[in-house]
Amino acid sequence: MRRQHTQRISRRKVLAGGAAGTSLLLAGCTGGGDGGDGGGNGSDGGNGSDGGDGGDGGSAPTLYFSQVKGPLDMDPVVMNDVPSAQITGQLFDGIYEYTDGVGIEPKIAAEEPTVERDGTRFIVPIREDAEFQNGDPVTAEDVVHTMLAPVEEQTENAPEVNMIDSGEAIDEYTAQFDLSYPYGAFTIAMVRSVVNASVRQEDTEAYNQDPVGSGPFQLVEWEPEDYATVERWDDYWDSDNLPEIGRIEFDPIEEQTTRVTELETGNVDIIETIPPQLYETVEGNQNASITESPGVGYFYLAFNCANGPTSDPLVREAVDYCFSMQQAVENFVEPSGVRQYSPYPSSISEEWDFPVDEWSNIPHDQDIEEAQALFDEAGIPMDYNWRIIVPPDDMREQIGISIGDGLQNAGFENVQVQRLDWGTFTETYQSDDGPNSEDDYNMYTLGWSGSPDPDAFVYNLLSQETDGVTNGTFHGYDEASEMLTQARESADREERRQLYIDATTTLLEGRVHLPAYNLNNSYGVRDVVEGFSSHPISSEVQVDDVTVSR
Amino acid sequence: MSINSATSDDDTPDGDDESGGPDEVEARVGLRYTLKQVRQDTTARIGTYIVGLMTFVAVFAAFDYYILDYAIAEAVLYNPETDPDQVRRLLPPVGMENQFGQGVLEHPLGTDHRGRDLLSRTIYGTRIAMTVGFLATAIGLGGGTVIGAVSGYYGGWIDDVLQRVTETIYAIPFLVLVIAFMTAFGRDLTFAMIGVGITAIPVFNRLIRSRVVSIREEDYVEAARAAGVKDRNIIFRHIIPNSFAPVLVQATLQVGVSILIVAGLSFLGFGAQPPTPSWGQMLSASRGYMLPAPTFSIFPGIAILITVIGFNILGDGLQDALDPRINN
Amino acid sequence: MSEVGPPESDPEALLQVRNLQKHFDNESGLLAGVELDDEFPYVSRSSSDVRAVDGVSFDIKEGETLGLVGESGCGKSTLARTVLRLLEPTDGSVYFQGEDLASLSGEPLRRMRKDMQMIFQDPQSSLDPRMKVGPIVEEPMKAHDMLDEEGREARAKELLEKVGLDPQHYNRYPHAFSGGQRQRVNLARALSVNPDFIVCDEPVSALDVSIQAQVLNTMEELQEEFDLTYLFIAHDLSVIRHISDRVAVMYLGEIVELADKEELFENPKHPYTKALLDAIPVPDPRSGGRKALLSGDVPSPIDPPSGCRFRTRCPKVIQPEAYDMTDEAWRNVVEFQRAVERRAFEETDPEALRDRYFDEATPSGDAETLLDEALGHIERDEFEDAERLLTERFADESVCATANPAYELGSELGDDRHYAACHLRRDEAVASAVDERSLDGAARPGRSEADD
Amino acid sequence: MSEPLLSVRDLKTQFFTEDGTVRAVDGISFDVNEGEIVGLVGESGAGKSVATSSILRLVDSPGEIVGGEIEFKGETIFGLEADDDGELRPRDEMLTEEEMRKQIRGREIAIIFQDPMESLNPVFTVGGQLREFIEINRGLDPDEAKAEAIDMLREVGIPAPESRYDEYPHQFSGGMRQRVLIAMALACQPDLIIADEPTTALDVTVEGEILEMVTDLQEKYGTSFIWVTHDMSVVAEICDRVNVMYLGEIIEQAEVDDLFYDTKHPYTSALLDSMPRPDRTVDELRPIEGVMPEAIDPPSGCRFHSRCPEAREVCREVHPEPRDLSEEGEALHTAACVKHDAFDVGYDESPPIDTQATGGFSAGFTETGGEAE
Amino acid sequence: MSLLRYTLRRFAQAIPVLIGIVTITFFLANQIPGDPVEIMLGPTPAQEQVEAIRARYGLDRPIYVRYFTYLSGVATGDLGLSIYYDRPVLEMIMLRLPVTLLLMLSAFAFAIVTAIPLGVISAKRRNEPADHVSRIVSLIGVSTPSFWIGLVLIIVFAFYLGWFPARGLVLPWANPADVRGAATQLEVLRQSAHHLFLPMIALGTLQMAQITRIERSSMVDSLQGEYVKLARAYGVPESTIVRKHAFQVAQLPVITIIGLGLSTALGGAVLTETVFEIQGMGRLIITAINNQDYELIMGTTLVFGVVYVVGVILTDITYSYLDPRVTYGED
Repeated sequence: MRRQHTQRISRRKVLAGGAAGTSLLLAGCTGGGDGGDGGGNGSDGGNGSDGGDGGDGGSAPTLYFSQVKGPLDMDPVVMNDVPSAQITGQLFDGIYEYTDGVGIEPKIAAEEPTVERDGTRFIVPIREDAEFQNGDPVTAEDVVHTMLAPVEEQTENAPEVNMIDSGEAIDEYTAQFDLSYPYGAFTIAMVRSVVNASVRQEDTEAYNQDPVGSGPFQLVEWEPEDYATVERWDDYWDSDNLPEIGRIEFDPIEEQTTRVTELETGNVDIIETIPPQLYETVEGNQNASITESPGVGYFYLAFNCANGPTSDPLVREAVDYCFSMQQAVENFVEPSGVRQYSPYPSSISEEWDFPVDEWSNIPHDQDIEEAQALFDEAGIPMDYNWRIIVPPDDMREQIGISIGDGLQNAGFENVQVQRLDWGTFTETYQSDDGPNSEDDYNMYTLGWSGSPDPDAFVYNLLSQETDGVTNGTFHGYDEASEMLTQARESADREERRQLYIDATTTLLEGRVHLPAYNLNNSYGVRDVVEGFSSHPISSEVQVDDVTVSR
Repeated sequence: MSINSATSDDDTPDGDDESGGPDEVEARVGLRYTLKQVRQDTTARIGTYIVGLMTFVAVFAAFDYYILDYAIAEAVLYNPETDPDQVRRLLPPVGMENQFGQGVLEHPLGTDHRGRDLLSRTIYGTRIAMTVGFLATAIGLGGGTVIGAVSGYYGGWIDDVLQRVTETIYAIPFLVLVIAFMTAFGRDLTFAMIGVGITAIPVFNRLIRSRVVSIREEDYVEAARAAGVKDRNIIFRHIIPNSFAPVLVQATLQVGVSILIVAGLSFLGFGAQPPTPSWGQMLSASRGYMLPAPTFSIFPGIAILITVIGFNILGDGLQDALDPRINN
Repeated sequence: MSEVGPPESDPEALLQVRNLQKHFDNESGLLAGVELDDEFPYVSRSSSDVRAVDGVSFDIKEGETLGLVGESGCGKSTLARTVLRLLEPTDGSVYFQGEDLASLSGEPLRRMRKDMQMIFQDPQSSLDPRMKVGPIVEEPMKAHDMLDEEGREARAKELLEKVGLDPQHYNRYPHAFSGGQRQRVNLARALSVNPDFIVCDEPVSALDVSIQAQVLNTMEELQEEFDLTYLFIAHDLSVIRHISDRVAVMYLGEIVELADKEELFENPKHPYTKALLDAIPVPDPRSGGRKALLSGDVPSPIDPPSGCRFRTRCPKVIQPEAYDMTDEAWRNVVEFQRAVERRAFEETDPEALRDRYFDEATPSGDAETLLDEALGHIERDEFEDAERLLTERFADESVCATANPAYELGSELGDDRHYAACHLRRDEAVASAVDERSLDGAARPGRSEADD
Repeated sequence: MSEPLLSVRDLKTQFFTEDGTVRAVDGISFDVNEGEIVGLVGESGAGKSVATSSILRLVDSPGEIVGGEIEFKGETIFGLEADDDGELRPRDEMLTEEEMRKQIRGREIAIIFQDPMESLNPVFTVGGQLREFIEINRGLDPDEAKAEAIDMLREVGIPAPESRYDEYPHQFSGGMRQRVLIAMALACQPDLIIADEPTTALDVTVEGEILEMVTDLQEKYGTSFIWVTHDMSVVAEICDRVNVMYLGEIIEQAEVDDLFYDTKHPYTSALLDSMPRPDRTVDELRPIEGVMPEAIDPPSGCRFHSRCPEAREVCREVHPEPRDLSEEGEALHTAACVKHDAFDVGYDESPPIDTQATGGFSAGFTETGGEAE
Repeated sequence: MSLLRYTLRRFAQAIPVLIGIVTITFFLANQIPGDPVEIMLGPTPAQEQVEAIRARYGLDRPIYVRYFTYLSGVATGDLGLSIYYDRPVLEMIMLRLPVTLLLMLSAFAFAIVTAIPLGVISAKRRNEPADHVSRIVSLIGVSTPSFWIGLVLIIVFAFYLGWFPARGLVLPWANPADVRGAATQLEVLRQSAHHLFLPMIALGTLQMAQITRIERSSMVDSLQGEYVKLARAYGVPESTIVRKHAFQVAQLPVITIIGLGLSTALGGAVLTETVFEIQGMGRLIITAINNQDYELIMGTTLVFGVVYVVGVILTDITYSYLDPRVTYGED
């Protein structure tokens, strides 16, 4: 339980899901039950870079935190995955950070940005007391470098900030950014960890190994795709928010059963992501409990709208009739997640007041006869070879299999649900010029997590501009796609809202996607830990209020 | 008891041992002899029963799948119920209870995470395991026989080259080799089978080559050469038939080994892809459910165990039955 | 010397073996011969050929039995297999019916095999346990396309009867037979293609005495009936004496003596033959036991002694010309030298050793000086130096070490010439082929046959 | 004559196999006196080796000594008595297994096996093995035992025994290994050494050396020997008295000279006649017809009757026990053949059996054996 | 020939095999579908970026050039750069190799320590209850998938009983400061043993079973040896015969089996490391494959081969050390 409801300032960092590959990493978070995918992690052995020089956790307790996967990078500029973000969030402070919800509050910035020139210029005042762990003050130069470096260096997360046209430090504590077009969600884009520009530029590669942040923790040692240990920086500039715990050891446990077992045995204090079938096990553990909140994510079935039978909307509707998404989600996702009817997670839908009820009426209930009728009408031969590709993740695979079952029930003989490893999967659905032939895939299941702005979801997944990048539907709803671009470039929230509603309705009715579910960010927490709760953003691990009593 | 014990400890290939009934006029080698010995050896008999049962189950499952009952295959591969509302996931075996409900008679071993009947899937898995085991062994046996026989009989540089190559294949731990092979060519069951078969080639090559080399030195082969019998006839009439027993033993054991390796591969995600119910894949899928529904991972494991035990005891039994020393 | 080939030999002979050599490469494998040394150049290639058969020549006349006798490891079996071209000779020729088998291979060689067959030592392993007796006997006929199927079966049955088996056992497997009977099956198989020549490699040594006699008798009967020529190999001189017409004695890859049976047994000219004959026990408690015994081990065929190969064990090594010792003193020197080589004593005191080895006869002159030197080494516990000194100055100086012996002698019993590879016979020789100083162990021609 | 060192009476050793009971040794009796070399001669399958293992009670399963008495220096190595129920059980004075091991094996009776290649443990040094046996059987401490071992190696003619002490068996030639085995037997200073075909695997020249050595050492130590062999020449050369075995039985027993020059049993004479001679050319060998029948189901009556050139009908029916046939004042000479008058079972009246018909090839088959199926 | 020279020669003989391994892995890795550069840069990289990367990793050159470059690199100890991690392959492997070796060694230690007594007892008490038990145990051992044993062990000993951790490994030589709950090196060792226990059993069971089987049959043979008969005939106590005379000869085939078992065990390590989430070579190769990291795939496969070859040579040397009949001069 949190002792203080309002924590004035906290370090928050989101991994805004803008780039290709995010979905790939997301898969790790959702804890697929397969044994073979993903990278390795797990050993306590070996030696990482020895990052901490100062830092003194003293006798303050250590928190053992089990991630789903190990971190890859420690440089926020290049970092593009959740496990890394969970750790760098402790090492760095953001320009802006999330509250304990999806709200945003300044951290390195002194206050909200000033918006000028029809939403294309953002002026950000910087606090003057912030300091890096090496003693350097945090300046506007650092903030500007933080925002510009991804594009300059063409990092994987560059799309998160590629709307910036130019940026400069007006004075030591004021940064100014000019955008190529009005971008409504720019404040969210500024939820970025501030890097030390001079140190980083001196040796960019070393910075990724041995970063210098301004956050409350210092990196002691880490090994890519493996563990990381951070230690409290007792000289933290924001001493009011100095955490109570002295040290956090992040350790990845990929296998969900093992994770729960380790929580059970007390080898770790907090585990990330409880799969549905293990809820009861964790709940049955007298020494642990679950904290969860709906994530900012979206899982869906996508059709190949360019080739094959599914280019016909009738067929897509028929597929919808074939099976019950509702049932599938209940069976395979709950209680780890909830049914979702639109591309927007509930936190966004609520904040933007989207017509969720209306959208929830679009999907059909299962009706095999209707489906058969529609297939007949579209003239699909019963020996057609359906190919549904799914990533190596149990839930999405099961959604895919449910559809496969539905198609079989509708009378198709050749239905193939193919679980591909990530590399092959992304390669298949991202084919640059649309699927070369219909045989590549008819449908795929995938998920997305992003920043709490509608743009992060629909633009990436449904705009024609992202065809073959993050959008594998190659749909022909040009108008809706155009609306998504307009909404992206507008600074007017009401205008954006209407555009999103219209475009989304068109696309849902055209059944480009069949929205499926959203996952809860769930954590199993042992009772020795107090003050930890789940955050909608999966990469947010907020530990300021956490206490450990052993 | 033959008369001259001076030569009796000479280890002729198929055990011309000292004991043995005088009435027995048939050869102490060959298939008929083997079967007779197996009948007399308890362990070998148990092994035969297990392997026979598993083969029957496998054939039956296959037969059923292709001809008789499409619905069963459907139940194995897809949801048992057309109505998803009635899916009963992770049910325990009949007579037991877990958090998902109580075991029911229709699913004697319970259901998996998608509500599919574990018994049918396990049975279907038998078919995959047996097919893969036999075919992989056949590939290894075929390749190994050709290479081993050629290399052993001709010797010289042919032998050198072939042996260096198989030695190299053997030098890469076979699971690693198969994984690399499958990564290169394909991750499905077919390539798992081929890969495992390839890794078995050196095993048989080694065995057959050493048999050939030793039989080649046998007096009766030399006698045949001295009599002017053609090489080809020597290989086919003397060498290969006389290598029968150890190869049979090795092949039997190798089926079990192949089943184990393929299960391991499937477990790692190399091999049968869902929804194909191979045992390894089932075990892999069950990992996440081991705590709430341990039986899900118990049964495929037991199926593997029993099948491989079957081949192992059959192999041991064959070895005992065909080994003159123990047979005494 | 290189006079090999038929011109000088008996043109009537069925088989003429000329300077036959078979060396085995001791190691196999790609890098097997490469050795790493501790010193530069670190890597060397060693050749460690085993000279199993090293320059053997003899003839076998039609219808006769040539017995070949020697201790185990002397190269008898290798010689048998090389003669039959089952092994490829390293050098030399084997003329059989005018064709040089050594130069044949493949199909022509295979066809030649119709006329020459082999019987093996082990009656058990020489029959394929998977085949019935009938097909075993028929196999050679089949290989040489003799007769049709029925004809072959009839002949097989006939042969089974001939060798003393019941033709009804045509359908039995070898394991149902006893050792002696299996050897009979072997005989039947060998005879099936009507060969002229049969090599018998210790055909009775695996059999009990009572059975041996049965088989030997059968072999003799068959020889008569089918006009066979045998090369009969055995280590048992009794068997050889019984069955052979002429006998060759082999030692360490070479034939040391070859003569008519009676001549050889009654009038042996080579010390090795003598030693061998003396060593045979006689089944008679009144015979007085064995006469003399050979000591020492057979040297390694990888690096055989120079000159006469028997000289390291020979009780009659010839005194080097450089010395002038009494025979007794020379014997003592040899004995002492061998004792040192074998480290047969612990004693280091020169006087004690003198007493022990040179009690009755001490060498004089140069030899004495050398001996003193050697004893001095031993006193200082420098056995190796002593050994080297004695070997170099005494053993290696003997004519036995410096020249390969090869002498033709007149025969006392029988008409044939008598070949003996011993320098003691140089004075009696009617012909010799001694190549002085040809110490490389290469071609030592054997001129074993008289041309009458 | 004083008490014999070893006395074997009616010893029976059988092997219980699936195919039936093999009566490998079927009631043999013989003595060994002090300082004597007693030969045990016979063809393979005669039961010689089983007889010797029985003396040390080292018959491996499924073999078992089922009857008879073995006395050694007054100790009962084997002896049965009937208990109240008529069941046979070991007599009380019969040595226990532990006593056999501690008192008899090695210490009192040592053995030399036939195969010098296999009898030495390949992974231990020759000296180590020798020393161990000396330690066990003579109670010496390791250093003394080693000195003794080296002495013994020198005694049996192994050159440079100090350095060869530390070598392994494979570094020894066959003859040398056999010398080591002999050294082992002698080093334990037993009263009796059983030599089980010790020279069969060796070349004649080596055999000669070894026999000569054994004769010398036997004289020096006065040890008694049981010399098992199939080779009549060896028997002639080394033995004082000889027992001839055929199919599990001793059919003739005599002093060596008597055996060769006053042969009483047709088998013995047939054996001697069938051998080629090295000292003269024999034109015609006279082999024994047929092969030795299976011990699992021996022929009725006299076991040799199926191959005996002198067999008569009576031989088929009467099983002769060995009887002393020696004349007054001569050494003991027993034989088990009814042709001798001492048996008086009507041999002379009995019609001859044509052994050629049953002998020859067909008797060679082992089909007479009854497989229990 | 001395042991040292024998060893050197065995290693020299292994060189062609190692070249063979490099060749096989190189061509297999190049057969892998998919573009590693794409994996690295995402689906829409700039062309010049792609080319830069290709040039950096040498992917722009023809395959045979790359092969010989790789081969010469391997010869000088350079296994290339991991495309995915952008780190030298060798460095990554050296980090993981000790973990796998530790696992392997402990598994074999477990196997040998349990199997030898089992096998000996089994052979000594042939066809008695103890023999039946040991034979059944070893039969089950050779028939059970190691990963399944691992899963069951985790459930029973980690989840339900809580005796052992379910994952990870602590290197015994790790700095106590880096190991949780360990203040001294001794505690590190304890932790290490604690972590090692379950994976060791999972990986070692198959070896244990195989060694038990061979130990049994080898002992049975050895106990029937002539030298055992001789020892009995010389009054050597039965216990000494079993422990010394029969035992030492019987170990020779066992050593051979251990050598052959290395291959199985290395494969098993991949599975065991996956089940227990141990960061060793096995997981590294799976990661490399999933990332289509050519250089890393080749490097790890090669090192697996090297470990096996070295292991086999070591067993050969042990064999030649234990068996005096093996002369160092010949094979």
